[in-house]
Amino acid sequence: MSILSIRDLKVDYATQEGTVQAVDGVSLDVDEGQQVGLIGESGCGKTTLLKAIVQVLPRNGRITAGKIMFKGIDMLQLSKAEMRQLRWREIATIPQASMDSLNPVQRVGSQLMKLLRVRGGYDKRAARRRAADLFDLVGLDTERLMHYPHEFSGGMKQRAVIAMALALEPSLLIADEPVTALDVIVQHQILEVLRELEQELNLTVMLITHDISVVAQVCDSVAVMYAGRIVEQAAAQPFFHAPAHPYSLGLQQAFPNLARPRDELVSIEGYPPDLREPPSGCRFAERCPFVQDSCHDIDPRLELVGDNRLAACLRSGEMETLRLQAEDPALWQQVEVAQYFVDQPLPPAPSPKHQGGGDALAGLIEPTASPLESAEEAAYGGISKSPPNALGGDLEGGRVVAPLLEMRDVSKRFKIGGGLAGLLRGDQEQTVYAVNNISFTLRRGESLGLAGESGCGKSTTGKLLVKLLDASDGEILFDGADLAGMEQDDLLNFRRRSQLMFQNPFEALNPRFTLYRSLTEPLIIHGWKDEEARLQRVIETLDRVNLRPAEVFLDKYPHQLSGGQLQRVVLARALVLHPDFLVADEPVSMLDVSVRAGILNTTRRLARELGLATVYISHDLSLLQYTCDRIAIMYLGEIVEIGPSSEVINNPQHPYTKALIAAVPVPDPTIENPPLRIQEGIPRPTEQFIGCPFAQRCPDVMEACIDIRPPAITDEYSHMAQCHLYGQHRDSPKLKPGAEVTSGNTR
Amino acid sequence: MNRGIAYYILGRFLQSLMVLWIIVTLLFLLFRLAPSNPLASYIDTTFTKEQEAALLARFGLDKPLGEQYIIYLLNLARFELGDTFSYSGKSVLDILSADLPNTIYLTLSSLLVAYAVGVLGGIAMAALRGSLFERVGTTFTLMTRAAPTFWVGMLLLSFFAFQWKLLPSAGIGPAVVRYRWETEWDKLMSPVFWRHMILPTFTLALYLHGLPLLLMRSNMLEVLDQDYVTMSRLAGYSEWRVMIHTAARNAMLPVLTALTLGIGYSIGGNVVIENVFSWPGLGRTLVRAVQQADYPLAQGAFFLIALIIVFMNFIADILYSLLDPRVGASAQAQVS
Amino acid sequence: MSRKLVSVVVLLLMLLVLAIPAASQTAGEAVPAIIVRSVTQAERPIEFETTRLVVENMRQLGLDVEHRAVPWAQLIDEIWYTRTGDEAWEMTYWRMVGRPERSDPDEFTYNLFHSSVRDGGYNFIGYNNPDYDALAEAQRVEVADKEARLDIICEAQQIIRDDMVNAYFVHPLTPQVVNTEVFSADSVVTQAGIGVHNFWTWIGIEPTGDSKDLVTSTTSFLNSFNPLEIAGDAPSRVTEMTWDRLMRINPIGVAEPWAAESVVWEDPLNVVVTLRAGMTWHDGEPVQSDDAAYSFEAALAGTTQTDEDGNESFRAEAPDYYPFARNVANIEIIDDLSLRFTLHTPSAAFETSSLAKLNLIPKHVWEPIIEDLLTKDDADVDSIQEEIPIGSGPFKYVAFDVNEFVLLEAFDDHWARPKIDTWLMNVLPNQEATLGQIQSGEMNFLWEWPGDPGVLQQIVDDNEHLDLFSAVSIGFQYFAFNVRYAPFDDVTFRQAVAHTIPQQFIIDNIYNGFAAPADSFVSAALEYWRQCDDLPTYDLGIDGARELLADAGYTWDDDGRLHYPAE
Amino acid sequence: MQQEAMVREGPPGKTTAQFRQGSALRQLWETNLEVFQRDKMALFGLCIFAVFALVALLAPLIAPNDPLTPLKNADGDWIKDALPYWLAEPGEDEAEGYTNEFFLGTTNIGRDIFSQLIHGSRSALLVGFSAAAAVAVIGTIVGLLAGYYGGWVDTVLMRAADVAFGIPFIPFIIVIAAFFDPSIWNVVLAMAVLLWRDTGRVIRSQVLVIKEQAFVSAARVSGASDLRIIFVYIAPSILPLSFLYGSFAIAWAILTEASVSFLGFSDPNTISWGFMLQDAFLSLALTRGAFYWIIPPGLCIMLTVMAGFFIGRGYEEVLFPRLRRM
Repeated sequence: MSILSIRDLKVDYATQEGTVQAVDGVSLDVDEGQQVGLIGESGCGKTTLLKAIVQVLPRNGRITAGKIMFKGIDMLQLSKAEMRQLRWREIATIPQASMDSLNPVQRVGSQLMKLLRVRGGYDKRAARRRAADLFDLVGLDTERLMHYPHEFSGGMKQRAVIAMALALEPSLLIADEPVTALDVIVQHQILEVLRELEQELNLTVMLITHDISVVAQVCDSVAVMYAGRIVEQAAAQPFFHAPAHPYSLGLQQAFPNLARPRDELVSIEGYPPDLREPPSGCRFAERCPFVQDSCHDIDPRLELVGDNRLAACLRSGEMETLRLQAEDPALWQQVEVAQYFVDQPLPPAPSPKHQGGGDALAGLIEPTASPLESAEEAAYGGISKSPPNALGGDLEGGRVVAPLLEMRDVSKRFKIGGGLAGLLRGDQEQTVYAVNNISFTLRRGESLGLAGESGCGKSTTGKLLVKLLDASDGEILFDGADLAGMEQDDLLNFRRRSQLMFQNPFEALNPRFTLYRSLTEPLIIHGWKDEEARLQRVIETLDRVNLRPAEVFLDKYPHQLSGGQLQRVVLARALVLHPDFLVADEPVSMLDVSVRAGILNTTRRLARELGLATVYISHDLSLLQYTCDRIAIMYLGEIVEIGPSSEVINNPQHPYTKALIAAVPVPDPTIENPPLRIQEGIPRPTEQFIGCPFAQRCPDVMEACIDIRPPAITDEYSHMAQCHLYGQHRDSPKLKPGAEVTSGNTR
Repeated sequence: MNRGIAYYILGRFLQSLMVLWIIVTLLFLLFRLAPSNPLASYIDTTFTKEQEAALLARFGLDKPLGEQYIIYLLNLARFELGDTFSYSGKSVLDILSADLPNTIYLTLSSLLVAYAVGVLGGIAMAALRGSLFERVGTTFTLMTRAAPTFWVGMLLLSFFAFQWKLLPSAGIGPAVVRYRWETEWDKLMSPVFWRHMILPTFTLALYLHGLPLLLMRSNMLEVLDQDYVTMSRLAGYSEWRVMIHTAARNAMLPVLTALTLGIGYSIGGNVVIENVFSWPGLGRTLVRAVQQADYPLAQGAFFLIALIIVFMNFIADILYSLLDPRVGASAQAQVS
Repeated sequence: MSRKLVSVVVLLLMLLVLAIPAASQTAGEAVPAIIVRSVTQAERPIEFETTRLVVENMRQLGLDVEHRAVPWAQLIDEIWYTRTGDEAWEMTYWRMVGRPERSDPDEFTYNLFHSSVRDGGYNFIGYNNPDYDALAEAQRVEVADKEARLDIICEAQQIIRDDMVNAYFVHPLTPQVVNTEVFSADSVVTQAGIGVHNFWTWIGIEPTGDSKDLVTSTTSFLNSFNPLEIAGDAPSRVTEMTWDRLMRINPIGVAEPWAAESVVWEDPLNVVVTLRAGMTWHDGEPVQSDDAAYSFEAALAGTTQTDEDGNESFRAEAPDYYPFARNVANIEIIDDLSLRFTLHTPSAAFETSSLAKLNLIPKHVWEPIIEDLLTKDDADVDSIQEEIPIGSGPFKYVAFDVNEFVLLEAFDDHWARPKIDTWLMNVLPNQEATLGQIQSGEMNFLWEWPGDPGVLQQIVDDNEHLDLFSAVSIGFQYFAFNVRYAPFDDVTFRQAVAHTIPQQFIIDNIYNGFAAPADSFVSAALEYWRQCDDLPTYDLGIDGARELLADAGYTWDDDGRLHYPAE
Repeated sequence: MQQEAMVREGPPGKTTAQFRQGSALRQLWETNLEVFQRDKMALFGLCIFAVFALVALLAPLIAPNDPLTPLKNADGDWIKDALPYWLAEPGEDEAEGYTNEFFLGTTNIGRDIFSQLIHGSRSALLVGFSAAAAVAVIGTIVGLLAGYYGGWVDTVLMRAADVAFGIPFIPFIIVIAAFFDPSIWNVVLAMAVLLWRDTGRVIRSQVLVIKEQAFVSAARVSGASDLRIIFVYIAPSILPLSFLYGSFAIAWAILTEASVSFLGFSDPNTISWGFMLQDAFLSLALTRGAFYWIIPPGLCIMLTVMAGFFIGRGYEEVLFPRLRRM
């Protein structure tokens, strides 16, 4: 029997620009003991739905129609007081950004106890006991009850919030994005906790997320929401194997999947419709590659399309065929062509130029390059003087090529707590070894991925590479010249040749500049005096990153663009000077799933076309596997493993790498993640280790690990790892496609 | 509490000392800029060059500037503020220590009234956001903040004291009563004193209540948007509990800091009101001292006020770090 | 520093600008810019407005005049300490207040104009006239013949008026208010040249009902309670009642024996004083002749110091009273109640300005204090504040809070016990508050009023229970000229300026009639000393002044600027 | 006070802006425009300033009489304490020898109160705007330097701010006013010396936030110089904040000038509203019941100060939509 039953629910927001129908006729049932995952990209109405259920809509929000039955009670008929009684005792909610859901100035324990006493009627002693039990349940040390929220890590806060949600043994738990913004390992562990609790307590859960892999991990049923509607509802397994709606198809294809790497990911181009005036036909029609004329006129209803499966698509009958077609990314790009950009056929991928010449982009599309630019290129495009590096591997059929960039024993230390004030306070000056003795090379046209948990030093490395920071020790050679010594013209030239792409596209552009201004700034700085030439270059670059027609974008401000478009602009700005080298720091982590693939594809394509050396920084190994030739795994400022992508992913040697791989969620409920054998919590890199830095957390730690630094061992594939057990680990856990999800699979 | 906080307090304290030293030095230099002869207030029928020299010596004004500065610092360190020019037989400290309690009473009473009204008003305004009450209330508050206090004080004086004769017009009490107050305690126990305090307190509170009110209101609005407040609502707490226990409690923190800072600044800022109501406090003495060219006294009063302000700023920092565990924790990392 | 620099630059520029027209003129140089000083409006609006008015008129003479208003303390400094040099003051508003001892013309006659007090004393205007000096000295020693002294005083007044060294314009009428519901109006004594706030009123005022408390206030400072210090108007009110004096100035301005039963001059240099029998100090000790002697000895106490150049100088421990005792050469104690003073030189004013001036202080209290002070270089009696001041006057100390209030009560053992029980003076700088309190009855005796007298008149008219008293003051208001330097070294110029002062207009409009026209440093209130020929008047106005200047050879340029006569 | 540094996404709304060269100044102008478009109160404040500015500009034309010269009747005596004509008994004035045409009466020495009020707007606006400009400029520069360069520059400037925070404001002005010649510029000087502290601190924290934003790093990666980053990238973003503090500074300056005048440290030859009140109080206007003399200057001060507050709040609404603070 369904515990929660929503029927034809409609929710409006009154805004100054008009009425937004955020939820438009949603019907959904949640059965007792069921775990329903609600998926959709941002703005599709999933959080509104949640707020409507517990009736905490903002002031301008209003339920205009429909019914919400909870255990047979019509919740919309309840008085405020009755509703309050219902909350938390019956329906507990883990709100979005639950990290901030704890009162910062109260101890976590007292917040929990207050809840138990005020809402649960516990007496003081019982409340204390129950609080301790709850902490136990979610895997938190009971001593932590006395701590303040800021003393908790993100994962611990999340556990505490889950403990609070479970405090009164609710019949229904609604969790809104419970693991977003958490590190992979933490994310994995929180999901594990949820999964265990589901089993132990037979919880009924409604989980809201944009990440289908999360749903794949913890839910047994899925509902996909799009533009205020539910477009598909199904049990988890059939859903992931055979989505019944084009949108679901797209979502599934858009996710990089470690288990099933793809050559090209699908990108669902375009944007959800304006919900102030929703289209009369299918809401997905605009972005659907399988659209037909009737789609624009007929609003498809959510209908039974199979065993316990509901979908809202006019072509649901042909789904078998469509599914096959959908595998082809080109199909999805046609949508893009038709709707948004005049796309040119791709030019044949040029072979990267390795000797001299330098600027590939200039050679390709640079008929109007200014004389100055050409002169510059002539002057600096000389042959690299740096020696070949064994670690660099060889992509060019045995020919050893001079690297564009070389890190030699580079370290970066930060000092904290020093200074006069620190001295006065008696603080010990602490040194943070953010980057510790790392070396690698990068050749023209090559792409390297840096992976690791947050705090591992990968972003610092990125900043060192573009000289936003200066190395404390070691040398960073760019085209043979040490970055440390660069000044004036040398520096300016380096600035022209190296660029950085930022994580948050909403911050990466000056909000007060038009896009033209933002893109032309680098040119002005580098002495392009001719306005026409600048304009020409800007337009060409915009065109390159698929922002077409480029002219339309010139006078736009950043806020007028969507995240995906913005990130393309950021890419354009990075490329406008025709650099040789690009660092992309988490380039898509802030973007909606549907557009991630588009950005990655464009970046990858241009890098390949232009012979750009690229460093990708990401915590997401599946993404790096998709984009990079080589991957380096960083831990506590050190590179613990580096090698060709497929080698690192499929044959990881370092236990840390294995843990990271194990933690990556896979958007397929049938794939069993290998067990994660390490705990969350990266220590602060304030000491230098004699032995292996990972020894503290390593599941296979030996005595030698503490005292003796493991050697860097490199195999014939240029696959290096620093571990005493190199090659001797017990069979590295492989992903097992096709295995059935069994209960309690993590223990 | 923990070691971090202790070090933080010590650090802040040393920092305050440094700030105070700079202020004191500036003060010393500032008063060397004084246009008139420091002995101006000593003139009478006879005055010989010799007596002038003797007086200069008495106030240490004949020594080189550097030496004067050292002596000045040493004296301040011992809280030795010197002799006044214009009050015979009284040291600066005598005068100021008689004034200080009065200033503090007025400051505290007005701040307490202002903050009580302000905090409650702020909560009400936040709760009734967008209503007519809120608009009228905010406008009224803005008006009280925009009106010159002495003007308001004078108008109140004119009605309450002169026209309707409801309240006394000046001072802290008639001398026939005052001379029996042997201790501050006697003063505080006297209803006469409190009656005299009503008008100046009310005038100041009228002006001062704006800050806590607007601060509380905006803090409330901000806090009410926070996730943990939403969480409280989701947890089914009553609206009253959400507003008072969770939101108001958290929104109070900056207001409390503002109150602490306010004590310091009010003591320096009550100058005008003290003059309007002939309130025998630091501010009135300062103005008189400046008018009388009694520089040691003016300097002493200035120093005392600055000392209180720096001290209250220090207290505010500490208080904030104690009240808000986040600040306390980040205190160590917060390299100044 | 930079202010100086800026002013130097500005001055240079001004000089340049001035030099151009000056070069083209055959007449003398333009009269340079003049700064006229006064206190600020906040302190004394009447003085400020008067100055503004006069400055306005002076401008019509073709003068470049700036009105500079500074606080009183600063004004004293600027006038007192910059008498000479480039920064010297030029013209200022000044006032002399009435005090009982000033009932004798000696102080003003000598101190204001004698060339010996030109550099450090009261002759800050720098007047130097040997003829006048002779007169000022003569009136001092003319003890025997009062008529002859009158002639001398008249001549002195004539010279000063003719020379126009000070442009007197008013003797203010001090408006004073008494609550006649509390006190009998008939018992209020008006002292000539002073007003109702005098010793005779304090001891004689009769309460009509049960309330026997006199409550008054002051707008100025109440910063000392010390028999050896002259700290200002308000403290003087207190000391004169707490400490008795051998003689007192009576309501018509003449010194009469008070604590002394008799004062007998044996010759112009010796006077025998006999004390009243049975007087006691407030602490119960008897008042004896050695106390009286010590009162003068204390005023004379001091040390002689020698500086590096071998110059000897005398440092008095009671610098305020030293001048009034200086003439005493010897004091001889005859018995418990009588003593003989021997003077250095005969002095006509000795009774008024010494016997009626010095407070009688108890020797047993002050001797240790003075002894101690004599051992210290850097302290005098100004630094002393007794815990409980002990005097022998009709009122005794109850409480004193610096700049707050003084509370006195009648001394029951005094032979002239006052009719009131307590006497209270509050410090109340706020004039509105003062008015509020006198109306509400919080205060019942208003003796000091620096504000607009018209308002006070209005208050009294509106309130049945208030009576207004007013008396022409011995004090006077005037513009002082620094006669050391041009243009004020020229008598004609000074006279011309005096003509521009609209005396009657000021009396009518600024003083609201509460002032008497002044033409001399001897007030009309001192009737005896004004039995002289009429003094010249200066009322020709602006046109007359211009004529006067033209006659003396002054010219005006095309811009209307006044120029000195050609050489 | 503890103004948390918060950066919001760019100003929302305009989709019609069509500038090829989206200059930062244009954007700034837009922000300003937006303040007054969105916030009616801010617009009202601006109108108040505009009206007073006009009055100040045309003061000699509007004011019927010289503000300082006492008016004289037919006999040559001052027309003292004349009531406003709308309060005067008919015929009374003719008996006194003048025709009453005074909108707000005259002072106790016969100056025209209305003319004083008109002329008072000049010093109010002069003090207000110059002090505001000084505070905003100094605070902005200090904030920019301290925030951008950090290190010892930051330490020195922020210690200086601490010192400025420790110096009592009104007493400082009193001392300054007593030591220099009385002038309305003393207030401006004292405000410039002390009040940059709030502006400086807030702008510093804002700069710290902006400095860390990716677009600034992007500029650096593109090779932009420090000065270019400060003035092209950071300054335009914090200028509205300077305006906010500037608006409040206008209000404080006018209030402070009034207080200092009231205490008697003002230049008596410059008519300001504070001076008028001081004059009125010293002349016992309260006792006279001359409310036509006391009320108008106070109201004018209140109006201009509120105008400053309104505009400041308008900026706050736009800059910190939720943090509406004074």
